[in-house]
Amino acid sequence: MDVALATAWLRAVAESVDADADELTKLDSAIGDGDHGVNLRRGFTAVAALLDGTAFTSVGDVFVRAGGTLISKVGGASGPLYGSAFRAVGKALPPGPAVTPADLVTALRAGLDAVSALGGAVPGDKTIVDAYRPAVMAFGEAVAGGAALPEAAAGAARAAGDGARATVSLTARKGRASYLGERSAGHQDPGATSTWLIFQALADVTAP
Amino acid sequence: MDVALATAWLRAVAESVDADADELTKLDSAIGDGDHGVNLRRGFTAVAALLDGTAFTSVGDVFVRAGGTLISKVGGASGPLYGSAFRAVGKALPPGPAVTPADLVTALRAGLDAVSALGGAVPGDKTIVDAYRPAVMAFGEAVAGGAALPEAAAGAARAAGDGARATVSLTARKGRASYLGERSAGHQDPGATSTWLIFQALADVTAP
Amino acid sequence: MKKFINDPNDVVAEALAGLAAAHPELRVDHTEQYVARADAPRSGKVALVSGGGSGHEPLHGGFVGPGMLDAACPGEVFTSPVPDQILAATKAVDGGAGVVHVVKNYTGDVMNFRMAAELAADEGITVETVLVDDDVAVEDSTWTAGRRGTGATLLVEKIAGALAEEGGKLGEVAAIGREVNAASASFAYALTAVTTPAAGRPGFDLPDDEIEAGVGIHGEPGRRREKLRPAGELVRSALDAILEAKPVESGDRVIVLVNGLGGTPLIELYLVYGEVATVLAARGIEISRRLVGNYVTSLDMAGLSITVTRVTGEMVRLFDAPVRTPGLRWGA
Amino acid sequence: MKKFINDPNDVVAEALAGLAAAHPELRVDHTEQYVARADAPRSGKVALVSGGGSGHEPLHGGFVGPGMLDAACPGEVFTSPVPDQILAATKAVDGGAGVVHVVKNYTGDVMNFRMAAELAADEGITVETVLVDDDVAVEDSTWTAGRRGTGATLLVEKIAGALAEEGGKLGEVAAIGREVNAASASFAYALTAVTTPAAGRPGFDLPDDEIEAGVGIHGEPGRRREKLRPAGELVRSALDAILEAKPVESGDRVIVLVNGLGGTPLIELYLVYGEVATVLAARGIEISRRLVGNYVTSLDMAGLSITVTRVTGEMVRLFDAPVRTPGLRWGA
Ligand SMILES: Nc1ncnc2c1ncn2[C@@H]1O[C@H](COP(=O)(O)OP(=O)(O)O)[C@@H](O)[C@H]1O
Ligand SMILES: Nc1ncnc2c1ncn2[C@@H]1O[C@H](COP(=O)(O)OP(=O)(O)O)[C@@H](O)[C@H]1O
Ligand SMILES: [Mg+2]
Ligand SMILES: [Mg+2]
Ligand SMILES: [Mg+2]
Ligand SMILES: [Mg+2]
Repeated sequence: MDVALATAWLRAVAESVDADADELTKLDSAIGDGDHGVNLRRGFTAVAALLDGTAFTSVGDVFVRAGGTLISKVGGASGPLYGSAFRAVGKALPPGPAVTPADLVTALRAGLDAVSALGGAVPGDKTIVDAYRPAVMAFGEAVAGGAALPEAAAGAARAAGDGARATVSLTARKGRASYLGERSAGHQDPGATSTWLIFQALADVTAP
Repeated sequence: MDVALATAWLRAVAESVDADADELTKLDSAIGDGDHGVNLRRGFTAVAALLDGTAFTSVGDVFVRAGGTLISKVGGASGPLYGSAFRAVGKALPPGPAVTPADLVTALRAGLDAVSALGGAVPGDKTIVDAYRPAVMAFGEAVAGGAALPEAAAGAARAAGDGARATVSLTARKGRASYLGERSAGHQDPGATSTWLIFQALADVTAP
Repeated sequence: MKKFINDPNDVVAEALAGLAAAHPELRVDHTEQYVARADAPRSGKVALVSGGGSGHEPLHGGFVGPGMLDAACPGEVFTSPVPDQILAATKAVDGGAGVVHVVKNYTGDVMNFRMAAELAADEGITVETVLVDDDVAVEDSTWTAGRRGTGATLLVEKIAGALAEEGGKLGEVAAIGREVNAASASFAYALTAVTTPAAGRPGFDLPDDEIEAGVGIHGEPGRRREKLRPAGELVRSALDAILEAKPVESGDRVIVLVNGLGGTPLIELYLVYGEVATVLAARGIEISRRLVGNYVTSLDMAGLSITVTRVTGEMVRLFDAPVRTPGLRWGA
Repeated sequence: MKKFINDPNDVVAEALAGLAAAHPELRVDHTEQYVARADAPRSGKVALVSGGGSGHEPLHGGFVGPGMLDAACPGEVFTSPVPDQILAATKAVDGGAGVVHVVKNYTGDVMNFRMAAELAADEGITVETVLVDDDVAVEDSTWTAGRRGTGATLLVEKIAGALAEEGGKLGEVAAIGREVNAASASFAYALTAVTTPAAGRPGFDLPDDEIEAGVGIHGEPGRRREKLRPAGELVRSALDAILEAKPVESGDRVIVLVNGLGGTPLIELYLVYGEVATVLAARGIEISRRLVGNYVTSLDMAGLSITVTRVTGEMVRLFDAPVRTPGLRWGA
């Protein structure tokens, strides 16, 4: 993955978050406060603006700066979580204009660790983690099995989608949805859904 | 009309106002503040309680005390207007346990004068006056023509009903409905409607 | 209808019980149904009495206290109080210097207060009446009952109340109240209809993209129905009506009230105040003081009114004077 | 959706512009998006900074001023502020004696304030955080994000703010804030769902005879849906939950807050306060002070919360201390 691909990914995320903002907000209205779509649209619009105005020489920098922008612009729970994740991803990458799929595996894991450390959620809590973790695992296994980036990314997107859909039956134990107790079951988690969008965007921009 | 008939009339008004309170309130919601039915129900319930607890020896007293009760209990525009009307009716009657239809003509006219003096409304302003005035006129003409009370009362009720229905097309120039300007047209005036109920109650209790 | 009530018939009495429990500095007479300063009557002080239908809270009960009203008479919801109540309150707070009745211009209020004033006169109490009729959405003509009293009531009560508190004479207190009213103009919009406890359903239907322009505070429909427009446009229209009815020149000073009707959140009221400030600044009008909040309400109606009062230095001084009531408090 | 707004994206910024225009005694930084006392920083004074999503007005911006907050950071509607904002506000009001962050316990608020506190520490500012989590509708367990911060926030800000104003040290100010929170319990009902400007439609559908019990202030559904019941019954259920979670004994003294969520009229809040007073009196609990009004709101949501705080004499003294903010004012 080079700087161009990294920025293409983030731009694709911005587009898909914009297109699906209403859907995300609807999910968040059911078990949260109805702002997840607006939050991410605001954040990734700012990320896109950042990319327009900056020339990057390092892939890691792209993610570090994007993460910082998310922290500065999103607010809520998802802002610090996604922001810290992207910052951790960026920091875990070796310096330079291109990184290998194996570098990305390590970096995505660092992102997952950041989310877990900051939010304290474990699998099954009905959060971002429930899409992010299977995506990272699928991505890592694919790369370990010799897959190229497009294939690994497609597998990660599928795993994230499965993880997001599987949140429907879960009872939330972290974040706002946990206030609803049992009533949170039966609804798909908005954060897990946006995580799926993020990995789907990677699959889309790498697809041959 | 003796004391028994006077109290029977007011009780009949109380019953019919109670039965039609929702209808009156609905009319008042359209062009006023939606309290006319509740106002009159509160007032005439208190009048009925007064009648239960008092032994009257004079017809005039019945109306004077009923009017005072309305003033004390109703509030709004209709309280002082109906209260003053009944007080004026009572005061205009000769003392004693029974009065003639001719006495009633004079007294009802005094009631109308009280409403006009207090509220300043003229015919066509879409108010109580638009039902009260034709009723008094019909009553007076019938009595002048030699009609007995039942017949005169029936004519007054018909005239009040015609008058109330005719308020539909009028644009209000007095009371709350006047704030709506042209938009008050197309709705029947709640106060004219309750005046109709009052005269209808007289017709009902005198009907042979 | 969903409301935090028990029996719709008991709403006013039970809310008064709560008011009494919450405010030991007020004396609530539950039999005569009025709210008075606990320290009334104050000998030699001109007393201010107001009242009107319930459902406009904090008006009037919430404005009883030092620097404002001596007593308030709450009627049933949206129904003016009865003469007995007003008379009882008037007698209870009369300190021998006369009583000012602040009356919003509605047929019912006017008649009931007039009757009470006559009864009070019979008992030797001098009453002056200040009629408030600031709502410029209503044409003031022989074809209407005249303009309604709305937001300006608060300013009349505050400013006249301050003059009474500092020892103003009956005529002076009534006079400044009338001046404030004469210098005031208001205009209101409603986004939703009101639901009274007694009616149990909204007074009218309003489609999801329409509003009522020129409404009063009793849930009645307005002068006309309009399409919803951006707040900035609504403010400009309202100010056009207000400044046409009661001209304010560049260089004049005003007090502005952006008043919520009950169901509109503060964030919208502040946004609207920002628009008002911008328009008035462009016209060279100086906003000396302002209030933004829910003061003269219409139960749960979503909507707001804008009041502009052209003020003298004396009015501003009296506006600034200490006031200590449940609904308005400063300097004490 | 019918609201007095222009573009839904500009609501917070435009409302802040209105707040700034209305309150010259506040300084609004429109770039960093915070509201501060105009006289901040005050050298040697512990500063209080709070913040959270917009839509809860007057919380928090309306509680900035002498005796309460030094600064407030409004996020987007129902969205916690970002660390940059909080850091900027913290730096702007730090008078060298440390800064207390009053943070409502929501995942987003907690994380954003924590990040800001770390950044502030990097710049040599000592920050103590007071976490408010009074909403007993939420179980406080490892199975939830913990109890939400709701009505008690007002009391924490008032009482800790008063101690800071009179010279309390950082540790003392934070300690009393935590004590107030620990002594507070709240429970809320919603009659309607909230409509955020961004979503444009109500967050959930609620039939005309049902309510949500145990709601927070962000328009989320509550713990359970119930049939509407008379106010007296709702109050008893809420107080059962409150007094079970934080026991108050006969003879104890409390401050009570009956808080409207935005769309509920004052007449209902007072009626409910009357019910609360009756229940507590029957239990031998003395209500030392009380507030009845819209303080911690949820945009246009019809609903209310009840907060009971068991107080010490010191807390009452600090509650009574002068405060001068747009949303709460006495003694000044
Ligand atoms: N502790 C946590 N760990 C991981 N993800 C979380 C946590 N808390 C919340 N989330 C995620 O954040 C999403 C909500 O984000 P958003 O709506 O933007 O923030 P907020 O809840 O503050 O309104 C939830 O759907 C959930 O996936
Ligand atoms: N000036 C007036 N003269 C005669 N009748 C009037 C006048 N003003 C109002 N009314 C009558 O009063 C009725 C409304 O009564 P009500 O609803 O009880 O009082 P309010 O208007 O104070 O709520 C109107 O329908 C009208 O018929
Ligand atoms: Mg959310
Ligand atoms: Mg009426
Ligand atoms: Mg009425
Ligand atoms: Mg949020």
